[in-house]
Amino acid sequence: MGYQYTIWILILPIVAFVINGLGSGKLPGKISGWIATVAIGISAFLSYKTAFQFFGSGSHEKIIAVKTTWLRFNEGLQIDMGILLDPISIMMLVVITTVSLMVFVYSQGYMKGEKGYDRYFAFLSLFSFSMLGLVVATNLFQTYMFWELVGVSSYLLIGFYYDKPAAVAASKKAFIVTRFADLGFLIGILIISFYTGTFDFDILTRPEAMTLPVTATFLGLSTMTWALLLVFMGGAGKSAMFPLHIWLPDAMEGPTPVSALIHAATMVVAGVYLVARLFPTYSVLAPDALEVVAFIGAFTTLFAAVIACTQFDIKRILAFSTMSQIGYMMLALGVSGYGGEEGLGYTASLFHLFTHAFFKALLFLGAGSIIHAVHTNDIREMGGLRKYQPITHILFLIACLAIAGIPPFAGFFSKDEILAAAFATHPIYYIIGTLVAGLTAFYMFRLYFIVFWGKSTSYTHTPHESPVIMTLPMMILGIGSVVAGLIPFGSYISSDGVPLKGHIDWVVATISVVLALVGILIAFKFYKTESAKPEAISKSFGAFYRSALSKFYFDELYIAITKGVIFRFVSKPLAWFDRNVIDAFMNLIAAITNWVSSQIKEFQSGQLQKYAFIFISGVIIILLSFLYANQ
Amino acid sequence: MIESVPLNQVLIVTTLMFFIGVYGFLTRKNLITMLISVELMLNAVNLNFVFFDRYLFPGKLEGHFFSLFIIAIAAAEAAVAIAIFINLYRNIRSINVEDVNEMKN
Amino acid sequence: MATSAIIFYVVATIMIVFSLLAVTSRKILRAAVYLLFALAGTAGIYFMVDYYFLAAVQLIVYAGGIVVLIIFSILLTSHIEEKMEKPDSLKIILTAILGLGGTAVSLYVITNHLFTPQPTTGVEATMSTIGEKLLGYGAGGYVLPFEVISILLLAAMVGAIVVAKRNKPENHD
Amino acid sequence: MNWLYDFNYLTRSIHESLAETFEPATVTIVEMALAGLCFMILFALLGLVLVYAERKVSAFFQQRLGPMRVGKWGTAQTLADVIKLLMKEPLINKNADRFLFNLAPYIIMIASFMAMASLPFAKGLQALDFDIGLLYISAVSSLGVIGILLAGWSSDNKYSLIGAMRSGAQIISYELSVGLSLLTIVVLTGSLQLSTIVESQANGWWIFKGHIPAVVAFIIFLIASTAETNRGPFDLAEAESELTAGFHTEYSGLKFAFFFLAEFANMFIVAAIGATVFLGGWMPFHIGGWEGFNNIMDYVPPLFWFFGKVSFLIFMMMWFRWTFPRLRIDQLLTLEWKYLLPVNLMNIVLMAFLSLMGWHF
Repeated sequence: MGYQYTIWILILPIVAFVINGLGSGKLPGKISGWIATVAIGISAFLSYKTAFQFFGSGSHEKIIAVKTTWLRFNEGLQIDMGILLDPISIMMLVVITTVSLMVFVYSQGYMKGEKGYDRYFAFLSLFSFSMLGLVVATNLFQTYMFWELVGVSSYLLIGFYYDKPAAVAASKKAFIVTRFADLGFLIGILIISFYTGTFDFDILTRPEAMTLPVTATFLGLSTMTWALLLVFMGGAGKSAMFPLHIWLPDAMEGPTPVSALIHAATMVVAGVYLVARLFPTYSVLAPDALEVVAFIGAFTTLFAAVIACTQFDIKRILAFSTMSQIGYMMLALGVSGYGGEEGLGYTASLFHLFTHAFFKALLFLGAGSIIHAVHTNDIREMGGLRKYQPITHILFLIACLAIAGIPPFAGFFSKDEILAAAFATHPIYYIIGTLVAGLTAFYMFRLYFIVFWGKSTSYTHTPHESPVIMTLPMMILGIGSVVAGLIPFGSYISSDGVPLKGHIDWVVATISVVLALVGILIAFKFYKTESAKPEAISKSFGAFYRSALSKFYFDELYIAITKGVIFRFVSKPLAWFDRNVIDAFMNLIAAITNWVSSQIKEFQSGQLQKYAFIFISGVIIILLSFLYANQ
Repeated sequence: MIESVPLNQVLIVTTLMFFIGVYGFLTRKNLITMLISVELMLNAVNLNFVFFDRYLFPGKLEGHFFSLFIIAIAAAEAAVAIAIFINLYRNIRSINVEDVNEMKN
Repeated sequence: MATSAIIFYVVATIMIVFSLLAVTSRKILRAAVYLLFALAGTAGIYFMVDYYFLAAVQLIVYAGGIVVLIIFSILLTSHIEEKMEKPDSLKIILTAILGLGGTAVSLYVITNHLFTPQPTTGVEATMSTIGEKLLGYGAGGYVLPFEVISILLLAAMVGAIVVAKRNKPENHD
Repeated sequence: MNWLYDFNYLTRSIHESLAETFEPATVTIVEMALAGLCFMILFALLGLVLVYAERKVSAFFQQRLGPMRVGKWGTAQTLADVIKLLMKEPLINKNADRFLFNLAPYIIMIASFMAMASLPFAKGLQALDFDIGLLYISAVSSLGVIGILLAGWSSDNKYSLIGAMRSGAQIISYELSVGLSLLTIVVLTGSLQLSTIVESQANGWWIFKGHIPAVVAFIIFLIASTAETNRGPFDLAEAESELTAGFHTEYSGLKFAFFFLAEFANMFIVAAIGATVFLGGWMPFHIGGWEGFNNIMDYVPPLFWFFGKVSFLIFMMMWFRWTFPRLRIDQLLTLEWKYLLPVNLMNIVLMAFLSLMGWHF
């Protein structure tokens, strides 16, 4: 049995997008939500079917399910459109469609009665389509195109409340930052295709391709290293890696389900997916680039975790947590080798991606549920919500335990593998990773205790539990957060396609779990009930605390650089040049044209007879010249 | 007539007629007289078609039908042209070609 | 000289003279009448080359249709006492030079070219052949231009009515 | 006596006797001159007879005697009128365009002449008989309107101009109906040639053979041709109470006589066309199966049949004139464009269908 039906996984969401987009404002009631949900539901079903069929067959070879030529440059170089099925793309299909389906269902409750309901589901469908297209891309160029589509849908959804200036600014910020990163990606693609003559992942990642005669060097590094670094830059932009992370916290201006889908579970892991997709190439051709990946991942995970400890906006805490977790994944990819036990990091990274999608989506949906109830994002104005929202409370607790890495929840298994991989290669990274595990547990439970326990704040109206349509997806994700870790992930996904025997490194696990428990304990002490201790401790950190609270002033730094340096020293001279040299040149041309036309405008007198006179004279002259030529 | 008058001579007639039409078209200022000149030119062309058809390709009738269709089109053209002239006269009280410059400036 | 040749020369002279008068007469209705004579002369020539149908069409459409239209428009737009001003002499001279030059070139070509008739066996221009050819859709049939021209005529008719129709003053009551 | 039934004998003998003495070119010219002379005589006779007939018919309808003084029963009255017209001073307005003023009556006359040239008076008695006969007649008769327009314009008289415009609009409009009603019969004959049309009625006239559509076409033809000749009740172009005498107000003397003559000639022409197309031309009246009756009818010469039918139609038109009140211009145009033309188009389609199915006799 073939895999041709997988094309429907992509077609259904785009059909939903077209219907909802064209019918925006005209569709009756909540039909647009159902159209989108049913479409993505069928996509999800087909994804599961694909997964069962693929993994059930036992072979982990790449399969091109669908392929058409889209652009043909010459005999060698052409751009295809198609669907590539291999373990990681199928894993991504499952993750994306599952989380999407949950978010779509949840959104029907969350967005009820909002203005632009149709538009919202149109954009969500577009996003699902783009993301699915991205993961099944058969070549770099298709990836790039869907990559941009994903960026566009993200932009549209962040700016969904376009009458809110903050949302507009955030959407622009996200778009500009990721575009900047994508420029690197595009250059990387061009370099790779120039040297290898292909865009195809199939060729690029084949072990034989590792002997591609790529000998050119640039600034001491091989061009392939540069190219892959540039590709990673694109990935870092999408995945909000330091220093291109600044857009993600602001992106929380979008509707919360959007944050859950795009900025937690799917789009932001596209960078990880991209590196994983090209992992054999990275590993063999550019180990240096992998070093960079590992370093950036490690730095980001620590950096984001520190900031997360200080924030008060519930969604921003989760956003920084996301950055931190993606940093984990990058770190794992960076320390991984190719093949066999060496490839543990690769498996771990994708495993974490898998589990993270569940509990982070759950966290965001929980946050959405909370915000839905209390109408604020600030955790200082929340407290004691466990009484009002028992279901959300339980599910949020599960997600927190999962992300903190407490067995037997999902996060424990994947995090343990990452730490084990880091431990085996780079001890420094291992120490950072373990530290971050503790920090993660701390800030997540800080959030948890403040929101659900803490002081009981007086609300203007009593918070209530969310409707079933919102809690049901959360429950399903909750189940996923519990059991996802039990999947024998290594036997399905490994760097070289040979099943990897997963086992738990007890030393590493014990240390990280102990640290996590310590973090939880501290959070419990500080925030279970209202106390002055956090205040005092933050005081004692002084400048460090304040800078962490301000996200280490990165936004300000960027503004300073763009305004102070780029605008003043680059843009202004360029503008001057444009106005006074290029425009002057144009004006000169215009003036010449003007002058010439004023000289010859007599020919266009509007006098019919003059025209006819000239016309007939011309005919006679042509006739004469023919006669002369035929003599 | 075909036997007694050579083609060259009949073509001289049509040539003269055509260029008389050209002369009229270029010198006349009244739009109706310009239309008259155009009709003269069309007529000369029709004659040419008929003569070539009759002298050089007897029995083919191609020039005949060309002339027929030209006459039909000339009728359409004249009808529309005169409708325009009358409307023009109603609006600017003149059908002088040099007065038709309302759209200019 | 054959009778038909004499008749042709007479008709040709009449046509040329009246053409010249049509473009030089300063009384506009006379110009139209001279045009009528030139066109009637053309119809005569069509009779002489045995294209009776074409001659009749020429009379109906040109003489009976277009010239009547032109006369009507003259009746509507000019007055009997009006006399067209003489165009300025520079214009006349320039245009005459152009016309004479064009005539000279064309006559040079006509007189120096050896026309060779194609010996073809064909059909007579009788009513029935013309009718069959006009509505024939096989080889040598003209049904497509025929239909296209019928559409064109319809369009011209509608267009002429729309253009010349006086806009009714709108009643605002 | 054969020549009374087939004029081919007569024309052939004239041609042969001429060919014995002259060259071919001269023969042609002489024959043309002879034919022209015949037509001129016919024209003059027509004028004389028809003017007299009109007066007598009008008198008949008005229950009076009409001209009785000059000649027996006033038969020489028209002749006296001609002499009077010839003696009159030809007046021309000061500002009139002399050339066009003088030209106009000739154009009308020429048009009538040209139309008359192709009428089949009897077997073999037809000056021009080519295969576009009917088309030719409608072509040349459409030239007459130019003369009317020129006359109205060049007289420098408001009444003349208005009369000419009315007349022009009327003639152009009704020409359509005349042409279409004739085409209705052409659908049956399959030919435009007048002699063929006449021959096709040897076993019955089209008005009898062509079912109801032919009768409808005949009625439309009668109405439209009456209007086309500017005769009452469609004579509003020369409505004396409004426009004095219409386009020929300013004409006097011989040129007025030309207009007068041309009007009667045109009446004769349309009557002749109607007789030829609908009533079998010079064909005698036959009734199927009545051999004896048919033989008697065959003894009547074709010339008599033709002029008899024409006279009948002319009488009809005079009858109209003196019976119906005059129409207004808007009624006139409404009648043509809203009633006659649509009915005519439907009728022609119906006739084409009949002809296609072979349902005519």
